[in-house]
Amino acid sequence: MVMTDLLAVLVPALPLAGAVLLSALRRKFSATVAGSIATALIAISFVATVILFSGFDTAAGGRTVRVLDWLSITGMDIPLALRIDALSLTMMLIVTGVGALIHLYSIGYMHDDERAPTFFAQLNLFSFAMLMLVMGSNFLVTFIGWEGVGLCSYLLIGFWYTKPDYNYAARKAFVMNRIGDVGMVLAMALLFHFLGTLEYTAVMENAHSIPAWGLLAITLLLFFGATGKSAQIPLFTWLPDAMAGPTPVSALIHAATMVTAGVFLVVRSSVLFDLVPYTRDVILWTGTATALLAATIGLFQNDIKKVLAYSTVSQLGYMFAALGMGAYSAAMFHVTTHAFFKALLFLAAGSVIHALGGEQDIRKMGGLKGSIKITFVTFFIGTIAISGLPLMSGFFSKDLILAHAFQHSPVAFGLLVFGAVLTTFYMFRLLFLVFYGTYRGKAHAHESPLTMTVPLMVLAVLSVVGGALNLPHLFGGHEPMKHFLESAAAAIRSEEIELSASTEWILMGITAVLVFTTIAFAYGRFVKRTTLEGDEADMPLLKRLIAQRWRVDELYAALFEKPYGWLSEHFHSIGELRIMVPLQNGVGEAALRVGNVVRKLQTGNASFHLLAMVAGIIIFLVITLLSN
Amino acid sequence: MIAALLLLIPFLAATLLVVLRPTKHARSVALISSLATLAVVLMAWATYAGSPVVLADRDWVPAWGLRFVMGYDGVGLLMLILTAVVFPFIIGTGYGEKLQHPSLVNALLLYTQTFLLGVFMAQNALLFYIFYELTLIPVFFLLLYWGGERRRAITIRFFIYTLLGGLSLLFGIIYCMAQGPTMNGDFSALAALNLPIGVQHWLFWVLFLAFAIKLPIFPFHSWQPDTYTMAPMQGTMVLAAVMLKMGLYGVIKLVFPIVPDGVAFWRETVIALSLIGAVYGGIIAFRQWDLKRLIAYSSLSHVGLICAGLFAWNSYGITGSLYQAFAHSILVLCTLYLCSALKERVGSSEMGAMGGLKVRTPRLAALFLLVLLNAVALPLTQSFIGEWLMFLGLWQVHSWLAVVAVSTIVWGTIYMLYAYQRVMLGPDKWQLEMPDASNRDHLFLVPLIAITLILGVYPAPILDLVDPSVQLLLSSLP
Amino acid sequence: MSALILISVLGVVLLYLGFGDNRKWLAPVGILGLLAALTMLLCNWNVESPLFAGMLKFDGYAMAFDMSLILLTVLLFLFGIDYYARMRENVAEQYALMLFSLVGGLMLTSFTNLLVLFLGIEILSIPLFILAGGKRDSFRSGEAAFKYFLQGSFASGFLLLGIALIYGSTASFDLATVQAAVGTSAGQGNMLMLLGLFFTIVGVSFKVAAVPFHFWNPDVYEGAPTLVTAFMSTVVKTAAFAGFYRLIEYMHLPGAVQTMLVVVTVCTLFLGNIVALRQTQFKRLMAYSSIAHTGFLLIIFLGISERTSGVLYYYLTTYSIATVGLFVVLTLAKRAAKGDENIRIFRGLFRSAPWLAIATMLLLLSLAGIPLTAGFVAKYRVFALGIEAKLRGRHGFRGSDGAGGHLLLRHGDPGSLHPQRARTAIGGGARELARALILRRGCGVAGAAAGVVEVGSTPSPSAGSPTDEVDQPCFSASLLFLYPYAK
Amino acid sequence: MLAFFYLFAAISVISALIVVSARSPINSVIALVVCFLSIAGHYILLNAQFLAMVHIIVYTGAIMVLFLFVIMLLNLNKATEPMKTLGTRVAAVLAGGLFFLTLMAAIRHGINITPANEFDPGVGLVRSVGLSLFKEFLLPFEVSSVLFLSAMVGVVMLAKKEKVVVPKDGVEPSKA
Amino acid sequence: MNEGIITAIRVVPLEHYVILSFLLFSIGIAGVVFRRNTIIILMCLELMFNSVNLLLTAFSAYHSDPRAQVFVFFIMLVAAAEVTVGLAIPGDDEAQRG
Repeated sequence: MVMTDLLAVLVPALPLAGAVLLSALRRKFSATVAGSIATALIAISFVATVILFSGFDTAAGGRTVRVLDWLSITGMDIPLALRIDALSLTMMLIVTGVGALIHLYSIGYMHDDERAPTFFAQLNLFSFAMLMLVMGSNFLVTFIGWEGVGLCSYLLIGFWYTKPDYNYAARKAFVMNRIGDVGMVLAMALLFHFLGTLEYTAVMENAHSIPAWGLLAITLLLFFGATGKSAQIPLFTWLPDAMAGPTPVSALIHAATMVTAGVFLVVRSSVLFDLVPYTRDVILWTGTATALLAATIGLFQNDIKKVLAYSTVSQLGYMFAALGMGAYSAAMFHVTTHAFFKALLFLAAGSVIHALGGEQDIRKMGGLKGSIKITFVTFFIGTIAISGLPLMSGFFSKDLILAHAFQHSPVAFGLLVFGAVLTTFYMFRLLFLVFYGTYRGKAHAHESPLTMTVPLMVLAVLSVVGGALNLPHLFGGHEPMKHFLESAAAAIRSEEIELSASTEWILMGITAVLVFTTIAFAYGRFVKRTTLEGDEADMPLLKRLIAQRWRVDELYAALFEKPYGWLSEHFHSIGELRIMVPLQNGVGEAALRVGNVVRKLQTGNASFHLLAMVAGIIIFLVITLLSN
Repeated sequence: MIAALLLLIPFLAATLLVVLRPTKHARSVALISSLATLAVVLMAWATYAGSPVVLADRDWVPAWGLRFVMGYDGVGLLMLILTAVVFPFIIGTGYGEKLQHPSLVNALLLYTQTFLLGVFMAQNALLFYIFYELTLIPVFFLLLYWGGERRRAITIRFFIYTLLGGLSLLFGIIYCMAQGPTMNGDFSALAALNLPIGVQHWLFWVLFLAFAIKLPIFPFHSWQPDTYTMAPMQGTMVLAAVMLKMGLYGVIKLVFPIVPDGVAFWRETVIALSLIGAVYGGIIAFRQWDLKRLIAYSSLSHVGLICAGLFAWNSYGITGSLYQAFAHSILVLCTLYLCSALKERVGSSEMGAMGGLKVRTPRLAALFLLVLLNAVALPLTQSFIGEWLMFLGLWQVHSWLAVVAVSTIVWGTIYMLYAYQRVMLGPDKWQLEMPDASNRDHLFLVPLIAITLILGVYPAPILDLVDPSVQLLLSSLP
Repeated sequence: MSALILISVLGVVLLYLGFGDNRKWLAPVGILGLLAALTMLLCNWNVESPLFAGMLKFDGYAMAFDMSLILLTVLLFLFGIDYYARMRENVAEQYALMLFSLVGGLMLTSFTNLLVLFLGIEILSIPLFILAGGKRDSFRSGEAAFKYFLQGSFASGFLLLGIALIYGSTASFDLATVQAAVGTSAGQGNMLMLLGLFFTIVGVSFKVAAVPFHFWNPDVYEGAPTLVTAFMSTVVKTAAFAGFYRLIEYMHLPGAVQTMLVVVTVCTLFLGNIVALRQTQFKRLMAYSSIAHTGFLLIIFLGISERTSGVLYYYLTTYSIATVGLFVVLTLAKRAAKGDENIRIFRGLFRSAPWLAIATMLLLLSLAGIPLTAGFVAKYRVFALGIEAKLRGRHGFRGSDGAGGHLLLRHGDPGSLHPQRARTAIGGGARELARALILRRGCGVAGAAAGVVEVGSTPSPSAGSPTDEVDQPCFSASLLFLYPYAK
Repeated sequence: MLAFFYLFAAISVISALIVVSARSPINSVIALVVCFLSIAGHYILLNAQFLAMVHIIVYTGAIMVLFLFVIMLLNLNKATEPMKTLGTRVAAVLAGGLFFLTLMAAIRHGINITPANEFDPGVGLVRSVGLSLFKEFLLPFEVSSVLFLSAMVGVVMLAKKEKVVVPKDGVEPSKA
Repeated sequence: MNEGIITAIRVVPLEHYVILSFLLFSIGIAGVVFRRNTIIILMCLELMFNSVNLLLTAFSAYHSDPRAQVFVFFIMLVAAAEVTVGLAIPGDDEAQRG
């Protein structure tokens, strides 16, 4: 047993050691040396995770490894402890696995950047934070990872700090995360207030003792925190801007790991969410709305990474919709498959940008099919996976969600199917505009080095094979992942699809047909005629609105940023200078003014003094007589 | 013995400095004395066994039964540690600053330290008051002769404003002493007074006014920004890092025991006021162009939160606010040191004159970032633990107040990141030639950041120190 | 009693000395005479017998105050040596008049008959009318003297009316019978008695410069020569307060008069402190500060009990020592600044005469009542008395007292310790002058300051009448004071 | 008897008013003399014969003569000196009137003082006043000599012409 | 003759004397404030002193106690001294130099 504890602690410790080492000696290392150290460390922790995973038997449930008793005063005992159970292992596998691939990829990508060691240090720090988030045995340790991840995303988005708008994007991401974290802290405070502990196991056991309003408040606040981290409706505008960071960052943080933290949190506290159906409906409809909104925006974006970013937001919408329906294992399955193909797509896009020397606008690409073959093939596989073509990993995870949707509420099913159509359309638009037709740019494309293409290939394989993880009955599988996760979250047991086999086949048939027709339509529109978007001015109203991202950024700026600046300005000018300061030395001024008035009383001439004296005497005499 | 030692070392060193006036190694003498004090305090901490310690108990004025009592309990010891830890760093900044008569500056600093140690060890209300007033005098001269522009007007206003508060405190103390059988003002005797409810209601404000001005709380804070901006770097450090905590200590030692019903009655109002201060300070800090003024407003915001936590009046709230007080001192030291380092390099503490310094001074930027972690109260830093406990404490008082309190972490993030960006990030605007972080900067900042992180990960030593006395305090209240 | 006679004779002796050109012998003879009077006073220290036909009663109270008055006069004579160094003629008269005025003061501290009270006030004031008019070169001092005379005699008119009415209702001038009569139910109800008390208090509070009657204070303090102002603000004020206290000590004042006293106290404290903030002229500043201190002393009158005479004595002594010290410093600074009396002249004092400046600061702190000085202890004990008397009305002026306290610091202190402006008004002249004077006078002032500080750090119990006040350290301070002067 | 009292009272009040309101100082001095004589009359009515005599000698004899001397010597009489502004004059009258009215209000319920039981007619005579003056009030009598001495010294000092001070140390002649 | 005079005290009630002296005192006050010429002011002061003398004499007769009359004697004494000083003080220089 001691060995597994040691391994468990080793997994997060290695990236942390890497981060400290690399940042301390960043002057000493060259880019590749630093990159290889970082990748090696994350790879070892991946191996450790695999060992843990193999040695883990679902029957025994989870293990809590108590590292340090962190906060222990009377009435409160919150240790720094890690928890190894099915859910955390799954996430650990994704984080370390995909993480290692992305580290490997970024060696090539960041090869000619002189601050590469700092980059790798921050990447490792991110992995540490993500692992703490995932492996935390109580809400507060998760919160350490939660904020740590926010910090690292701030650092990495603003990595090229000399560009002011990159800094703005980084700051925006961090502030939005912090707004989400307010929800988290309040939820944790409420939980502690009711139960006196934040340990997951303890919370899950006596969750029923929390009064109804408490449960409602906690779950809503937790969801609000999750939206901050996973870029759902209210707090999602930071993700597209986060593309300012280097592409591996987008791949690792804004596709595979960090953004799925929200989903992980909801699944981790699924018992709470199970007790409050109202919150689940809220999650369902927010997820669906986000999915549709992001999908529509993705249609007309011209930046390759922006399209993928909105597609991530949309896919997260799907995951939250699944959570809303109570399909926790389906959501986790989609998280896994999404991690594979979305990381693949981002890395491929990175490779395209790398090939074209930093060009990101798809209107200046095209016809790259011939020149960068491996990137094209892997990008193609990623596209068909995300669109959910039959037998691909996307197909299994998305259709599982659609099946649950159909069973849960047909309206949601319809919307989600429409979302799937849109996804297919903008993904194939991207594919055709970048790789088909004639090349519209100036640079000479050359294939990326092996360190970049190997991860692409691995991820491509995973995207294809990913579906096997949770093969449904229809295809002869017995949903291994669902049963594996049941040991971690009891609520997953009640997650069943009672549809008859025939209805499932029909559903799959419908989606497949729709997907193929959109592909054909996209083919006609982009390969035959390569129609490109003109500038927004002369677009029809609806199309311009969508192209300008439903003007959500401008809305937020008008609603929050400008008023906040105005408030701060006026608090200072009016609040401080005109109210507080005069108020404060008013005491002194008042004394001086009164002093002046009384001083005037002190005129020079004698007779006035006498008169004043007599007046004083008379007044005092009256006072004395009256009070007698 | 410890009390005598603690009071004598800085006092003698200061008088030595005043008499001999060594210009060359004035700072080293002061440094040695502050380190010696630190050693004594650490020894006291090592031998502290949880129960209150009485160091000296002699007759001062037998006719009134006034006794000269010195000693400390958990809270007192924490404050002593805070003062002892903070002062070597304050004197250390002296090496950077080029002030006239360095011997006088350091002498005044050491006098302040003596009186501060006196305040934290006094167990008698009148003794507390005398030390409380005495700390003002050296700071008064420090600000008056080494301050920035408009120092005369600002210092005098600050001095009179604080003295006025002190006056109401004196009146309160005398009133309480006159109530008791004998005129002795020991804290225990005053605690056992249980005055009638009606009296406690107005007496609360009489006692609390002095500390409200010192802390400062929202309506009484207007002296703070000007004074902090105008004061010399070391002056602001003393004011912000330690003098402020006197207010906190005073509330715990004087206000809570003497007027418990008054506190119960006024609790919500004070929490509301301090939270207004917290939010108000946070929002104003966002638009400030002078780094030092930004630090002043951020300090106002932090202290607002601390005071709210304190008045939550339950074990989490008070422990949290004390812990946060320690964290805030370290934070203020780091930020002020950074501000002085930047001022040294850029010539003025206006953020407009900075911008894109990361290109020129990456190490300094890294240090600034690490300090920023504590400022923004990220988990695994000291401030997070303090704030988490305070949020819990506030939640038990009033849920909506807790929501406002938690919102302060957002305002904090906004102005700190904005400041970091305006100073460090962005293109290298002014192309100024400047050295990167010297090893003196490292010698100053790295230990402090280490303290923040260590106490963030392993807070037990401080929490075990504070917790028993807080429980004791709470058990004695209704 | 013998002291009274001795001092009057001393006055006459000084007059005769004035004839020859032996001006330099005046002060020493005066001081010796005063010391002789002091010793005579001390030798029959505990003889409690009323010495002379019921008119004067040298009890402990009187003894203590007489000692304080005599010592203060000695202090002023020492100060006078230097002050009158330049003046040619009628120096002897100045000294003599001061002694005669002192005689009036001694009467006031020990009267048991209302007539002696009236005569004491008159003997105290008339020489002052003349001394105030002493500086004949400036028009102001003449005008100030006339103003003082006018209001003085006007007030003694009221005093007489009061005494007459009291006599009317009690058929006797003896203090003891009057005090007893006031206490009895008949006395309370009797309107004449009430009016009598009212007008007497009006008459006496004019001398003490309580509010409605304070108008003469600033102009006279400014107009009169500095030595006379010092004399007025210390000896005269102490004597007046001694008389006032003795008058109403055992009297159970009827409610109406009590309220009148409260109102007077509140107004005095309030006005004294507030107006002082604005003053830039040193002597006027001292005038308003003395009015503020009158306010404080009146607080004692509100809560009279057997212990309060000690507090009154203690407060008056500390106040007087500090004021004398300050006036000495003013003269030094004034002479260096060519006669300019604005408080600006203190700026830069620190640079030219550091010890003098420190002494001044200590004195100022004592006046303001900052801890560790005698002033603080005095104010503290007044406070304690005030609270014990459970007086609600006091919150108001406690605040104003704060302002008052700071006024001195605000004006006096930074001015004198301002290194930057060393080169202004005081300039070169001050340096060599100050150094020359420092040895003879400066340490005198330092002595006073030390006395003040030493007293402050060991607060004395307030129990008992002035007699046991006397043997506590503050007197050793003033003795310490004498030593440096005996150059 | 009562008639005498009212006569003297009327004379003294009217003359007092004349003193205050007279245009030229001479008239007011004469009015004051008349007033003092009427008061002397009152003393006689009250059988205070010693006082009456002393009053006439001291007041009318010494002080009024002194006033006349001052007026004549320094010829203050010639111009009717300018009156104060109307405002102060009205205020002065008001002050005096109010004062009187308040006192009247105070004693409107009469003065309840118990008279001495046995009534000794010889009170005001020289014998009894002299006896008590030199037996009981000896100290004030002696001390008032100090009063007179200081008054005389002071007056001489004030009235003497200033002598120019011979400069000793080069400082320009400064009057004392 | 002297019986006649002695009886005056019994005939003339004390209130009259009090009222008379108050009246004279008020006139004195009005006079002091009313006039600007120092001489007149001094004269009014004398008037005030005299009104008090009158009051005291009345009381002494009423209480048949000689001490009050001695007091009056001293008042006259003091008043004399004051007048001389008052005249000597160079208060109104214009008057003298004029």
